[in-house]
Amino acid sequence: MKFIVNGEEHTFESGMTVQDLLDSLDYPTQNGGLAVAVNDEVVAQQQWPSCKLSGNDRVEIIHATQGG
Amino acid sequence: MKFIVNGEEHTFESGMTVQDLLDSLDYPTQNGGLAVAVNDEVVAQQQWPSCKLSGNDRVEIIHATQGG
Amino acid sequence: MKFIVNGEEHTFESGMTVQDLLDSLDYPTQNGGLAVAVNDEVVAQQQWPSCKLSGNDRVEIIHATQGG
Amino acid sequence: MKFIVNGEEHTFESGMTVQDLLDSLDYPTQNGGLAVAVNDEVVAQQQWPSCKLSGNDRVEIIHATQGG
Amino acid sequence: MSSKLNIAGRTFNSRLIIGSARFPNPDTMGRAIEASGAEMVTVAIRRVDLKNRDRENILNYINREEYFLLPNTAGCFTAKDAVLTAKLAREALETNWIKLEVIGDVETLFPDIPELLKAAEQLLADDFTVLPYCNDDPVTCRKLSDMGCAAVMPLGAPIGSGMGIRNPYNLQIIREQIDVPLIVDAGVGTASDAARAMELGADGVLMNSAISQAKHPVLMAKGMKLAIEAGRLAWEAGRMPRRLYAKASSPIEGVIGTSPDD
Amino acid sequence: MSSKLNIAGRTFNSRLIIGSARFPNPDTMGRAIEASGAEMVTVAIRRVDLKNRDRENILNYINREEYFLLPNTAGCFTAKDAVLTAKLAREALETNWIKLEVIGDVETLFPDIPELLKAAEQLLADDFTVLPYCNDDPVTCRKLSDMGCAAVMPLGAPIGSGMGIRNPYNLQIIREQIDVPLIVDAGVGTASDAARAMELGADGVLMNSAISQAKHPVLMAKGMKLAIEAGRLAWEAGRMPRRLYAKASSPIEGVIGTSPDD
Amino acid sequence: MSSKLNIAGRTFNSRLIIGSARFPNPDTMGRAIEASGAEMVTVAIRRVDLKNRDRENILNYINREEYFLLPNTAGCFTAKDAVLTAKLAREALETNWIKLEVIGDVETLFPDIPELLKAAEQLLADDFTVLPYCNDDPVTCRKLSDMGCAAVMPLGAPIGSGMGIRNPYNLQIIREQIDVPLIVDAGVGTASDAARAMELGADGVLMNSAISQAKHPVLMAKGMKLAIEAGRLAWEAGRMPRRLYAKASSPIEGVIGTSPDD
Amino acid sequence: MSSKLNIAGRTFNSRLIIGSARFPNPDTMGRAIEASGAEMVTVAIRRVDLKNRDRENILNYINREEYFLLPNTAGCFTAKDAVLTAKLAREALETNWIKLEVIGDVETLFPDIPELLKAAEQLLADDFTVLPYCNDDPVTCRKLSDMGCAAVMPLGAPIGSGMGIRNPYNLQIIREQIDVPLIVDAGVGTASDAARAMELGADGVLMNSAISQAKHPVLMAKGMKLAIEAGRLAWEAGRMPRRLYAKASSPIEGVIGTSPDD
Repeated sequence: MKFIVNGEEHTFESGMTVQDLLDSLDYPTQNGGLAVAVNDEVVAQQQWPSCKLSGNDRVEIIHATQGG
Repeated sequence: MKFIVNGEEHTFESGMTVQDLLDSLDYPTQNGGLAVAVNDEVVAQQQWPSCKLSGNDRVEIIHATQGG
Repeated sequence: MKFIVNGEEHTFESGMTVQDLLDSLDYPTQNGGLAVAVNDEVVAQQQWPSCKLSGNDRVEIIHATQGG
Repeated sequence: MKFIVNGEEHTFESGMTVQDLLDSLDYPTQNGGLAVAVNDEVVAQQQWPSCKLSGNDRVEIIHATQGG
Repeated sequence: MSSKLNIAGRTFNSRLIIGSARFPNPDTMGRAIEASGAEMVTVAIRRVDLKNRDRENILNYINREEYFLLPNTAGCFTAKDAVLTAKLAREALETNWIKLEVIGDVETLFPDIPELLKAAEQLLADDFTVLPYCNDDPVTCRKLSDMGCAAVMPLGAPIGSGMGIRNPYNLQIIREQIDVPLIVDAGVGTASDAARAMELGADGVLMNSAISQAKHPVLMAKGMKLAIEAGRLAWEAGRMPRRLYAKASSPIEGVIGTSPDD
Repeated sequence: MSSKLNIAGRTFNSRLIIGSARFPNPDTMGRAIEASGAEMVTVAIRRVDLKNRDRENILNYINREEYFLLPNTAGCFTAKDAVLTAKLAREALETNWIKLEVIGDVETLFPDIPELLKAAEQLLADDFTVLPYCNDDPVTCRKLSDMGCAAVMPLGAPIGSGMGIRNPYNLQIIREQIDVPLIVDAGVGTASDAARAMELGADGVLMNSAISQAKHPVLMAKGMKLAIEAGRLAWEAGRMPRRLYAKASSPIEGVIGTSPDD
Repeated sequence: MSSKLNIAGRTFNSRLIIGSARFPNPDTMGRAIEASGAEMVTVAIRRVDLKNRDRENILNYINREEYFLLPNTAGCFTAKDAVLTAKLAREALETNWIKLEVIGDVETLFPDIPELLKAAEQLLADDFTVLPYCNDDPVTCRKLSDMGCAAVMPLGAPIGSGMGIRNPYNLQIIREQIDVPLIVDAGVGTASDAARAMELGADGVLMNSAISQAKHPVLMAKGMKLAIEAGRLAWEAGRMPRRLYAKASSPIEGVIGTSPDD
Repeated sequence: MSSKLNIAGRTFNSRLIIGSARFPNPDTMGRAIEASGAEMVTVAIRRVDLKNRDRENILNYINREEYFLLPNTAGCFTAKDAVLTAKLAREALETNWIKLEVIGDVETLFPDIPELLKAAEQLLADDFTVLPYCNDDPVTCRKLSDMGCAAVMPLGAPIGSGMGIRNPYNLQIIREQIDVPLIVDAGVGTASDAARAMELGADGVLMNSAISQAKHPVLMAKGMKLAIEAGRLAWEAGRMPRRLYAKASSPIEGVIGTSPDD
């Protein structure tokens, strides 16, 4: 199954949740400071384990960075 | 029948056209430079004799004046 | 004998010193902060008792005041 | 005999007048517009033929040029 | 002598557009307009005064064969009112040109940008030649230009303030970003302000109070005419570079006497 | 159209005095001087180049029946040198008018005030008509005026800098304190600067680099001519008052539609 | 010493809001933020870099117990993107405060006014505390204030330009028309610019490049802290009136010697 | 925090020199001087009032162990009067420091340059430490510096005018040409003016009316203290470069959503 993650196409197994995606990306989430949107809707952190992704979903994973 | 002419209420006989209204106001129209709107729609000069007014119509009669 | 003290004419007995003048004016000098010029020459404080005044001398007695 | 003409040393025969100097320099004077000073004093044009130069005289020959 | 102003395919010899308001009297207005050399004169659109039939008609004082009239929508606070006013102006004056004003505040007379953009869009769709009065915001000017306005007319300072060109940097940016004619509308108070606007690359200046409220409007009109030509010539001539320090204009060589380095 | 400039009993139609230096070539200089409308042209006084007899003579390019030559003492750093230069200029050009410059610093070309005052005094005693280049110091200007100079010529900015009128407040004060003609000499960079100087009450402007160093000197000369006339007319016309807030030029009554207060 | 800044019920001792971008390195950033005395620090919201897991996390350098983070929507060109970014920021940083930027042009970074108003409306409806970056347009500022924004944040000059307060008149008008806090956001280049903003009545200044791009950011941060306090104190103290002419501060009576009128 | 001010071998922690004139009352003066952080206070020299023995003595209000007194020659119009006043001040206050003022005009209080130079020369020959108030003329400043004055103190604007730094370009030139301390004396009206002076490279600012004539002198004194430190820090920190166009402070990469170029 293909998703667009942060603007780039990735292929993963189907049936994944947001949490699964984050885990498979091996990106450290424990420090907090991340947020996720799927198809332009924010997915709250509590819902990451339950929110299932579908093919062609556009996923945005963001954090804070330097800015003015 | 009542019309609002340039923001003020006037009472005239019913069945009037725009041209009748202008005539009855005794306002000189022959020099040109006037325009008329009824209920926010411009009435072209050729249609003044045929455009019938209804009760409570809002009539605007305008001309050019000094402006910057 | 006449002197000009701070721009105004005063009459005193002759043979006066600068110190005598200051005493006779009854102006408090003990706090310091005063200076005296006679005919556009400064008279140092040690010389006040010895500096004799002559008729028509111009005496300036100054102090510090508010200024920018 | 040596003169300083416009800041540079020149050697000429003695007994020269200002006019002689100008002639010997072969500088065109007929158009006018020139002025001459000898030792910081202006020599009027009428006096060029009579004004004798002495050794070490400083001669300035000037004209108008572009300026703001 | 300098190049001509071209707006929407129409050519004007004068780069000054003059307003007709607030002159001491119609005769002074007529003479000032003439002295200004302007070919385009703005007028407002207002209800006729039904109780005062003898009120003077501005068209009696401005020969329409000599001057091109530019009606405005001054006094309108919404796109709807501005569009209706523009249509009435078109009917009354037989012109599809409109100086579009949509005001957002009575005290400053700054424009209401969203309403202005909406009105411009509607009028352009109805084949008007739209000259919008706007603020000195490069983004708004570009939008107006992109949607097809015949010119953009940012303010130099609030209408009637005479404060001059308050933010020359913004006008400079707008000039670099916009290809349609740039007319500085409002704010000019005296001749050097008008010259300055032109030197920033404006194609023209629209003014009213600077002339009509001067002590001697006819003299000022003449001054403004010359100032705009002067500023345009300076822009075309290409000004000298600025330096903090001096540069002698008279040559250094051949000075008599001593220099400070001797 | 505006009033004429009168200095030391001599009347000039043009309020622009032009310098003859740093033009790309003599032909451009001639055409620029003509385009500027100036009647007075400044020249410097320099040693003739004895090794180069064919060097061009500026008098070949400036018709003295058409233009009034104003020699300067540019390059002089002492009263003594300036006085001698002025006397040589008088002899060479048969004029007792002199633009008096006594420079205090090669980098800024600011005047040396004590030397300037001394030179002015000596030249006035020798019947010169003295037009001193000075800084924008009201006290120095008043001294020069009081001693009999025919005009005072404060700088707007350093010579050749093109920085414009750096301190309009000082010029305004000088204008209020001085009765002799006030000529802004140096600093003008573009047309609006010249208009500004005139609007501050100057009687004229002396400029050189702004014209000769423009990309197109002849165009700029024409622009400057108009700018000075424009600024003078604005000064004579009396500008509108400034306000921070807007004042509608179009009348408020009779607007159609809704006002924001409804 | 001066009064405190209150935005949306939250009180800040410092009237400086500092951005966290473009510092030479995180350590300098940390020391500069500390030196600035700011209590509120802006951050941007960006996609994590999936290929570079070790990339530094800004939260490691800014102690959230000490500093209040203000996320921005920098880089958004539409209301839609800005709203989504704000919601992601709320989720990531657990704050409903947002510095709302909707940019209209990449070269000038001026805001897009209609999109900004639309985004503000949506975010306010979603209970955000909205601090919008806008241009110095009194009408836009009033609309933002009227719809419930917690502050208005007009630019002093383009972001990152360091040009200072380009149009103090507009800020003065905005100050008089708006009751919510007025924060000057963008344009400040040096300490006097910040003081100037405060003297015009601003409640605070948001800055970034002026500090991070100075040669010595920590020194400049300290300077900015003092400048903002200085400007605020001057505003509260009430400045002396301006006069064109002098007024002796030392008293006139009792001078020795001769006066010029003797 | 910033470096200290050193004049004639004496070190001051504060770069502000405060005048003691025109305060509402002595108590306010005392508190304002304290709030300003100044260590040097100027006083005038005047004839004692023989008819009013109880008149207050300024020395009762300024603790000389805490403050260094700088007497001035305000009110003197000639070198002769200024020299005598300086000598009397030395006698009365036991200091050879003198703020040298030689005024050329009662309305503008601009200095008389030739008299000022003459007085400075005489006082230097008599071992005074001379701090001359002068105009913003680079040539005069260099002469004063060359002859041995301990500082140069050009005006920013007329004394008591509060007009700020009227000609920053001249101060910038003076700063580049002069090595002795540069103190801006007169003209500062509010905090940002003082910061500006320091950012131009001044070593200090001497002010009086800006504090004493503020509505709340003590508050303004505190503001001025901070403004001068702020301006000095900014000068030492090295400001960011100016650009006409924007430069994003937030990074561009990683923005979510669409860019205008998509």
